[in-house]
Amino acid sequence: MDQQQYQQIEDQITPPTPYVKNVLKAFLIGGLVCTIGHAFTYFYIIFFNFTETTVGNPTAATMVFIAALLTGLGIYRKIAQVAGAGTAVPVTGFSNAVVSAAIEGKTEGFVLGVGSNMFKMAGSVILFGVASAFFVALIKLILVTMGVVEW
Amino acid sequence: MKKMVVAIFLIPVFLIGCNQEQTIEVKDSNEEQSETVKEVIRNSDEIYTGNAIFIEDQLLVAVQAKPWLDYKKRKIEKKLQKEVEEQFPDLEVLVSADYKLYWETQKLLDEGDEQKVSEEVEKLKKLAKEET
Amino acid sequence: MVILFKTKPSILACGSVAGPEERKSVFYSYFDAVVEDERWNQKTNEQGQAKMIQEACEIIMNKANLKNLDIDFFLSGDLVNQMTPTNFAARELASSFIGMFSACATSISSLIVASLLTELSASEYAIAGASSHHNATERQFRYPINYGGQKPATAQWTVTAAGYALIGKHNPSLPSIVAGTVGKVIDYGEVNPFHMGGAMAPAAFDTITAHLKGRNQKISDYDLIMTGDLGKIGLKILKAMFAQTGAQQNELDVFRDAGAEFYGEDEAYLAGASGAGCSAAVYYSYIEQQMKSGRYKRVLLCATGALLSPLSFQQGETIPCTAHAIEITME
Amino acid sequence: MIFLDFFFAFLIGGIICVIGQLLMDVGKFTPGHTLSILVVSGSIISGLGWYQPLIDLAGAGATIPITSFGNALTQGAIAEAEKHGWVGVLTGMFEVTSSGISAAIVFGFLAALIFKPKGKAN
Repeated sequence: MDQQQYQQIEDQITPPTPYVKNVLKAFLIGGLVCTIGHAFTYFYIIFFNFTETTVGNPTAATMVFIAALLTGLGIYRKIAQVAGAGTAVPVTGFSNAVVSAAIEGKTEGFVLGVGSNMFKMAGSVILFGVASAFFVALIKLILVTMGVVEW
Repeated sequence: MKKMVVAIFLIPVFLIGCNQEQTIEVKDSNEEQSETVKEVIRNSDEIYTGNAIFIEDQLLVAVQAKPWLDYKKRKIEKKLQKEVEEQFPDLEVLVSADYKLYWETQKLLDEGDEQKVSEEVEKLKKLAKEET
Repeated sequence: MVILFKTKPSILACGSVAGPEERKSVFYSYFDAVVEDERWNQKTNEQGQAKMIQEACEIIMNKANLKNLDIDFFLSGDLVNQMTPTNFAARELASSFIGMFSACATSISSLIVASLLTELSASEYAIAGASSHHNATERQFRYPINYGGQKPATAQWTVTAAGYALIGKHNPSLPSIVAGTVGKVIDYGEVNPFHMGGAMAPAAFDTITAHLKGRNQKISDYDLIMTGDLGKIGLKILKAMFAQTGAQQNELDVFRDAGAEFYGEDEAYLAGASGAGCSAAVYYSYIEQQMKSGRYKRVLLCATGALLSPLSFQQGETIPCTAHAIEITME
Repeated sequence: MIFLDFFFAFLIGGIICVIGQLLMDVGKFTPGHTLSILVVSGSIISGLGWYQPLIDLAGAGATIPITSFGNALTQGAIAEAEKHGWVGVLTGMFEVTSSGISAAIVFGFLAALIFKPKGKAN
């Protein structure tokens, strides 16, 4: 049996990715996570001195905290199995990546384990966030200097 | 689950469909000023509610744009700022579409103590300038 | 490729130990010991795994009435960095030790080597087997335990378990090893690390076919052909491969897979169990006991292993796989 | 009206997650690749000046998804570049902050103090 024949058998038997179901679940749960976040923005605006411009930070921090707690309790992983991108894309997913790696590294101590493991998965997000911010700002500066666009 | 999804999408369509009246409230002793500022706000179709506070030489206008037009609320804010400034060249005007200012001005409408209102308006102006 | 063991070394005793999660296994009642704490009350998962291996070996020695020094060879492996849990367990065991790595096929490759040593009379008592630890292995090969990644239906759950067998001279009243096949490394280009069954099925097919050909046997000569950890989907693929080469339905019924059956129908484990400890714990508990009781007279155990590393996967390599088979009879 | 506000948070947040799911399922990207792509997209959209309107429309629906991380960093860098020119592009990198990251670091550290990973399927 050659590779091509095998590929056929494998494709036939392997259950297909449930695209529609996955997308729907990601939409509903991802939307729900953002709606919960939105409730926190109202909470911080009404009860604290935050405006719509400044409320982003405390909201994100709160969501990160909740996700850290759920990660530690092992609940986040179970929700994520259903939600897929619905829990990976929100900032809670970033928190989950950092916290789960940190907990995992504990047996190697706080410096070699927790410290250096923490960004094992989230590190690429930080790299590409900072690098793309740099290049976008640079391109914008060049375009402004050339007079193509305004600030 | 499908029914729930459909419902979630239908309610907003329904809400957008029935356009409610604008509610604009003003805190001022001067009837003429009140009417003028109401008129200016009413001319902006994008706004569904607003509060205006006159205190000493200050005018604080806090408005809320219709949610589906929120994406351009910074432009709405700027446009209204210009229009209000034209009507009240002697006053120090601040127009904001921020919910925080709308919420706080709502509470100020019934506040009797002038001193307190003045302090609060100062505080809100400072808050509105913060960026992070 | 096929090795015949003329002296028919026997499996004198078996020891299997499993973790707390494995209470849900359908093979649970066959295990010798199950522990409450997944770290075996040790500080780290890796130490826990070493403890688990030691415990399995101690069970064997107790059953056979042997002491540490009676064991001539210890042949074993696991999936964690350079097999440190096994190495540390071997340090405590103090017998001659060869660490073996065929990923999840180590349960059989170690048995083949132990049988060879016995055949050569180089060993009187040899312990062979393998182990895996869920937390230690998942962390090594995939993501941290609490990381929320969505696993597809083809993904498998690494078991926490160890299975070991004591190999010695032929004893007619015990299951005996008559032949073994050392598999080639087969790579059909699968790249998805969450579809091990699909990657390993061709290796199992190749080894089983080679064994049958070398021994001049048919599938129906066996009461049971049990693969290691192909999982539910991998087993279906393997059966489809044999069906395409002309096997009948009653012949296909001879095939079973330890990984596919390990957790029963519980969907939380997706396609089933995996890990070196999965096949080892099932072979060296359930299968041994079933043979002793006379239910099976001739079985072919074929453990499969995916020879990938986190590094090879990240570098975009395909997943090479192997499978080793051993034929056990009961007189 | 407040219901509509929440609806937009749900809608936009949900759509961004759907894009992520499609990248993973159809594009066969790993979660790491998917999130990196989203962050870079957020940064580019921010550079075009379209991210702020999205936040104004959807609130947390736009600030909670990881794309907002790219936006926050880019806005910081652009603001510095506007103030200090060429030097600003570089110093902007040190000025920008994201509460999400600092919070994740702190809570990650605290969680490591408290919790231990447990491998249970259900």
